[in-house]
Amino acid sequence: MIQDAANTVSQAPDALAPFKSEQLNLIAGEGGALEQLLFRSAGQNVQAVMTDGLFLLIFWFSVFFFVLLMGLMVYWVIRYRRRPGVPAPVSASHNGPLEIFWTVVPSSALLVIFIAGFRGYMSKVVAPTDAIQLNVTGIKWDWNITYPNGERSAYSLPMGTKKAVKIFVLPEDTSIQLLMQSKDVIHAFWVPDYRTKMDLYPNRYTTYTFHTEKLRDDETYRDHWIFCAEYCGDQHSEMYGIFRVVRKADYDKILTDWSAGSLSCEELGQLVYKNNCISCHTVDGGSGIGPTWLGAFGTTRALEGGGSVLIDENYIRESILYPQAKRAAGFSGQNMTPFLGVLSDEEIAGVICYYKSLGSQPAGGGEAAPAESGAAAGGSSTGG
Amino acid sequence: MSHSHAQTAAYDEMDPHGFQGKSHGDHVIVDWRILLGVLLALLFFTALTTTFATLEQWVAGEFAIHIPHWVNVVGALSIAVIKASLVCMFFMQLRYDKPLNTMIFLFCLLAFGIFLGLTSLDLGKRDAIYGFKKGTIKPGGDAQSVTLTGGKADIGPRYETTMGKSMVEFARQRYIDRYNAMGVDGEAKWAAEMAHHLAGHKHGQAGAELPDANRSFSRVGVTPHLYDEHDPVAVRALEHLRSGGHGPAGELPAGESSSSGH
Amino acid sequence: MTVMDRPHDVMGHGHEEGSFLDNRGLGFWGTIWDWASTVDHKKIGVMYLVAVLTMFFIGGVAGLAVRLELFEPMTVNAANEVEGVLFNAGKLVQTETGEMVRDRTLTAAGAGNTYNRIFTIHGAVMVFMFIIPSVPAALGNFLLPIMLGAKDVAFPKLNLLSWYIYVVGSLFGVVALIMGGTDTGWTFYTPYSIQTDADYYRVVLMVGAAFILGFSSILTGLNFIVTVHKLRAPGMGWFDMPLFIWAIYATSIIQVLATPVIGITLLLLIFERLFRVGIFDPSMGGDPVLYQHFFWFYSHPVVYVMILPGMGIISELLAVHSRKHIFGYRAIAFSSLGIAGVSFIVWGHHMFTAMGELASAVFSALTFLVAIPTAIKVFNWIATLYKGSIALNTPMLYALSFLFLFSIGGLTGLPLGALATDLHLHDSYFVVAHFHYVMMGGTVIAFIGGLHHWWPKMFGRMYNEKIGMLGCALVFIGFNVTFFTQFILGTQGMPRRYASYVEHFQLLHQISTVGSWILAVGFLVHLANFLHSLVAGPKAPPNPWGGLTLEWETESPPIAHNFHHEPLVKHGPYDFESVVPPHCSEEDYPLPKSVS
Amino acid sequence: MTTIQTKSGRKQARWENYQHEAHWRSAADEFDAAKLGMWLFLTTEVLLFAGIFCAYAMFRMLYPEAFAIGSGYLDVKFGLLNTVVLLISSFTVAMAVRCAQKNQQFWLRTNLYITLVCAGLFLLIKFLFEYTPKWSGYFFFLDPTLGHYEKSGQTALWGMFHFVEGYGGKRPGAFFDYPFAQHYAEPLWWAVYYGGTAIHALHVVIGAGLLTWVLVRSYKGIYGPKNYTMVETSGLYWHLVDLVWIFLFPLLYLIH
Repeated sequence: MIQDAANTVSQAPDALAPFKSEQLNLIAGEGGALEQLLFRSAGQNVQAVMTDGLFLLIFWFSVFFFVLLMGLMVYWVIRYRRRPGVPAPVSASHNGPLEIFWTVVPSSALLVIFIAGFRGYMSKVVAPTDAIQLNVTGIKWDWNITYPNGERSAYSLPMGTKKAVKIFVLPEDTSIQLLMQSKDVIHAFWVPDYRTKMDLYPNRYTTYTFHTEKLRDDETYRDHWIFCAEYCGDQHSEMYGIFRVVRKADYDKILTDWSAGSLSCEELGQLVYKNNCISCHTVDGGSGIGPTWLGAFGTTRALEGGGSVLIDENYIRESILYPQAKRAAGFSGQNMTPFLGVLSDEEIAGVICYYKSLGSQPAGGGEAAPAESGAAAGGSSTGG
Repeated sequence: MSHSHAQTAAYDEMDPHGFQGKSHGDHVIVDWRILLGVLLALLFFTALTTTFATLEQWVAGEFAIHIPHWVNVVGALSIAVIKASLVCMFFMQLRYDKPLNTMIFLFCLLAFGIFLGLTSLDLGKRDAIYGFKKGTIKPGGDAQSVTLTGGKADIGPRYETTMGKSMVEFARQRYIDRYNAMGVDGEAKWAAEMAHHLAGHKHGQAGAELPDANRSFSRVGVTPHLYDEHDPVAVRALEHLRSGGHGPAGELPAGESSSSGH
Repeated sequence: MTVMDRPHDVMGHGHEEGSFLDNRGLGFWGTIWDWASTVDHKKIGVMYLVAVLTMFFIGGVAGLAVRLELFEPMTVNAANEVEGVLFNAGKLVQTETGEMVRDRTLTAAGAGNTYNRIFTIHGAVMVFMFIIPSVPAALGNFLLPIMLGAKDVAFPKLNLLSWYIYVVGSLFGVVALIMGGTDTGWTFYTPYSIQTDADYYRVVLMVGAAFILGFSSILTGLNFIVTVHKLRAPGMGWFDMPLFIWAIYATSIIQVLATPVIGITLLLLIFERLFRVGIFDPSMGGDPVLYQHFFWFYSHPVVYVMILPGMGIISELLAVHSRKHIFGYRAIAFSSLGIAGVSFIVWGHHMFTAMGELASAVFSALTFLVAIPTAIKVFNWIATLYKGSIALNTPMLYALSFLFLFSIGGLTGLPLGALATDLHLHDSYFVVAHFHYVMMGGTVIAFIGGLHHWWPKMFGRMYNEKIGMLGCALVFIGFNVTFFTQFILGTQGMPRRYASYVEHFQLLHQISTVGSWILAVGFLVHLANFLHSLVAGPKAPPNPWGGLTLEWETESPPIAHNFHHEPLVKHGPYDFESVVPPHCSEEDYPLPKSVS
Repeated sequence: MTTIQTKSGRKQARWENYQHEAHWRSAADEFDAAKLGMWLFLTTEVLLFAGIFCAYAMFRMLYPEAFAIGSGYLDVKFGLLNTVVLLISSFTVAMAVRCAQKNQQFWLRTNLYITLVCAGLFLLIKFLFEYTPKWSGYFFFLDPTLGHYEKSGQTALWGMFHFVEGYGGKRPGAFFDYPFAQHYAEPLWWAVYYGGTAIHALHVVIGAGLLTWVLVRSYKGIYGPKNYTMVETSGLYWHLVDLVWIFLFPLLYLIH
């Protein structure tokens, strides 16, 4: 069962209210000036510390060589600048031992970098046996995470005009293993604060691991951004998520709370809408990537390639599970992600309740509205 | 890489590459008997490799002997390499040609080898740490079937969804539906035909009993804890796995997908 | 350069000829036809130059647009407006009621759709249509035969054909752009590139463009290899070749060996797009990572197709303008071949987040091998400056900029090759900054520097040195402001290909965008300078820089057959200590006392 | 046509009067360069096919059963026949080069004709006996394997093609429509099969085109001991087509 703070005002005075806060507690300003500049904050967990250490090692190694080379370059350019009538002094055209020296010595440093990199990598891909396994699913353009107890919920906070950014809670000081798959195209799950990312594929599972940090005494939670790092289309840049690290006791309470809560059919549908559908479908009659839901139920929809269909429960269910089966006219460029295996039957039923609740009378232009609103954009040539 | 550089010892200013030293006669005219001999050898090796492969399959099937699959692969490919070398050396005259051309060709084969080797290092060893990284989640998943006719609005083929089925199942379903529409029991018709096929009265030529050689490569399955219980396809695949999913390739699990067990 | 006079009739040289730019009294259309049907490598080189600079302009405008969007991400509505104007917002379709409305293919709810198309244009145009052919096809075509002392490349007609293929390929790309662009990114990763846009012809056109351009690249490379093998002037052994030739030679090897793989990859992708054959489509059992292997097997070596010719140019520029024998000639020559060789075994470092652990480890280890020949080159270049006679003019300033920027580009490759750090930095702005430092700070800077260096030779006119140096300074400053900030953005966690971002990245993005404006002004200054030079520049002497390679032997611009007499090479390309440059006096170019 | 009048009045075959292009130092140089260029081009062709071979290898590794079953659908007879046809054509091309070198104009043309016939035969076998039945289920009436199947009675093209129910539909990817497939990756096998053989067939067509051009020009007496560059380089291309088939044949038909 799914419960969401933003939608359920009916809850009694809530011990868990702080964790639904829209106030992000992003970590910043830890560590030295260089670390703050480079990473906004020094690494807080073991993976980040290993990565930062290696990065700074490479950084100072690079700075050394760069300053050396550029220093020599600038000095020689000034020292040996051309003077009319003065020839360049004779010098050796090559020097075997010197060339071997500057080949071998930096190369051995590369070996060190490789080994350190490999060690850090292993800490990110091999999980300890006691790691909590979270199932991560990437769909265009959102993250879903299923917890070990079967809950897949998230708190969310509104962001920008439309998106609700999901908040996934994690216990502090715990190893987490992410088991990831995509439902459509390639995504990549990046948590910059933990310095890890891995691609998600639609045909197989990928995985990585990290260990969450310990909270400071004065914090109740700490937030980390999740970004999609593999280009996945239109709203790739809005495919956010937030990891909210809480104390272990709070984590257990929140998970229990999720499984205990209950929502009406319609509320559930609205929540599913906010978490999955809002990227493409509006509920206010406005234009979107897909048709608006407002007032659509019970109407007849023109289909791509001719024909039409009555929008009823069966059609909605079919369109969620197999969106390409009957495509609305005027949306030929968009392939909706099939939600087969993403939403449970209960959730689909919720969506249908919510869809129905949005009324059956077209508010604006009826079912043809999306196609018309596209005409607002100018130009006259054809696209195909 | 320089054939001409090697000649700098006897450097001639007027003819730095030593062209004048060579006449047109430098290019070998290959004796026709050699060419014919090579052709006969090639035909012989072709016969050999075909016989070998057929015989191997027959022996494995007839006597139920497990022949490791590499025998088949190595046999066929090594004969192919011999044939290719013959063509290169005599028909393409690399044997009589400047070594540079041979080197170029070998470099190209090296690049090919690197390409193949390092790609298979990834795709073949995804399961180096976790076995489940190799499995396939939802084979054939939301494939789109193409219909060649129809589609007046757009030029080109139109796609219809396979409703979560793989292409293979979708094709089977279309067959069944076609017969159902004709008033015949499609399922029964399909089952009968399939049995007919597998019994050797085949329309295609897949044997009823594929030799063990075909199955000597065992796949790493998907570990159960990965399945998210909301995924019906995954759940079915899991059940299939638990019921001994490494069954013969000829059996499709009932339901939507043949999944990852193979 | 010393040339032994030889009887005219030996090679058919020697009759009086004018500059290759003379139109010989042909009228306007005659001149056009003369150029369109020419097999003269110099004219083809100039035509390539015009074509790639046009593409650089298109790609550059797209790049500026990308930066502009990131200065202050557009609102959704504004993005839709822009999209309507730029991309015509899809085709007209007929509704059931019979009225024509605009298909909503391109009207998106996010700002991303416009942005995605623009960065795809930027990437695809810059990579396939500008950088890959820039140095080899434009400067290489012009210079390679002259530097070798040949009359033309080995297969002149093939050379013209490859130019036409290039133009056709580029037109495909431009048509795709006019029809609305594609939003796949220049890498065309599956399954996104299979699924996006129901109107799939655009993607097919763009992929087809890259496919066709590949043939142009292959034919040019093939031509150059044969030319180097068979058409070196008498007396020119392998180690008497200018290092630019070595670099082009190594480049050509990569082009010939790697490009066919992208050919088959893109062909399969086109099949995939049109017919859904399934090889790269996971829903059919295909494997998207296989596509990435196919793609990077070409696209990593092609990174060296981009940078190696730039390195060749820098070797020439540093030697000539510091009047010094290049330090460690053989080391530089062999490191070019070494880079070409190693380039084929490191492609996996583009896919550390996609591959299995074993392959990742192996590829990471192999990746560091690239650093070795690259470092050797940089050390040798710096050592060349030692005890030189260094003239600070525009080409030399560009060469020094190259050393500065390429060093940063190279060194920032280290954390991307190391596995642990790459898992953080992969697909972030750090990568963007890194490859811009290498591709732009390396290749483009070398290209512009080389253009200044050989401009007098190509067109017979000098450019204004002061304006050139001003332009160089603007480009250098603008470049660093634009891209150094992106390193920090990357380490801080800014993913690439984002149309918008979370708040705390905005300051750095804005600095970067301002830098891009400075950069654009710098390039415009150069453009103006070059145009002015063409119209009113003073006539260039045959050897303005005191170079020793064969192109300075002939006139500026060269005559139609390059040389009056077939040159006979008597000294190395960098013997500045013992040879007075051709067409130069010893007063201007004094030799060290110990020799003269 | 095949001769030209020299100043001295002696008739001379065109090849005798061959002049190399101006930027070469000698005809020998030009010949070497052409051959070198062709070999470089052949490497690109090999690496083009490398993509197909690599896809084959990877998917065979991932789906061994599908590829075993898929290979079983192919008829070794036709593969064998095509191999023999191509080998013979390769031999005749090598002979054609030899004839050009020895100025045996008649045999040069004869060998080229045989090669072209073989090329046509190869394509015919491929399209009539392999592609068409597998794609659509229609068998050519001369197909020796037609007797094994029950004809449905449906025919096409004036009775030249007979339809067999449940045989066709063996197509790549989204076109797949074969109801009796046993493994979900079979469409992928067909993608590799059609991809590999179709691109190879395209090369057969290109090679045949080159050889036709050589044949036409040979009637003008252009080729002879002093000038057989085109014969040799086109021949090299044709051998490459053969070379690729030498590997495609066992990979597709024999390895199971």
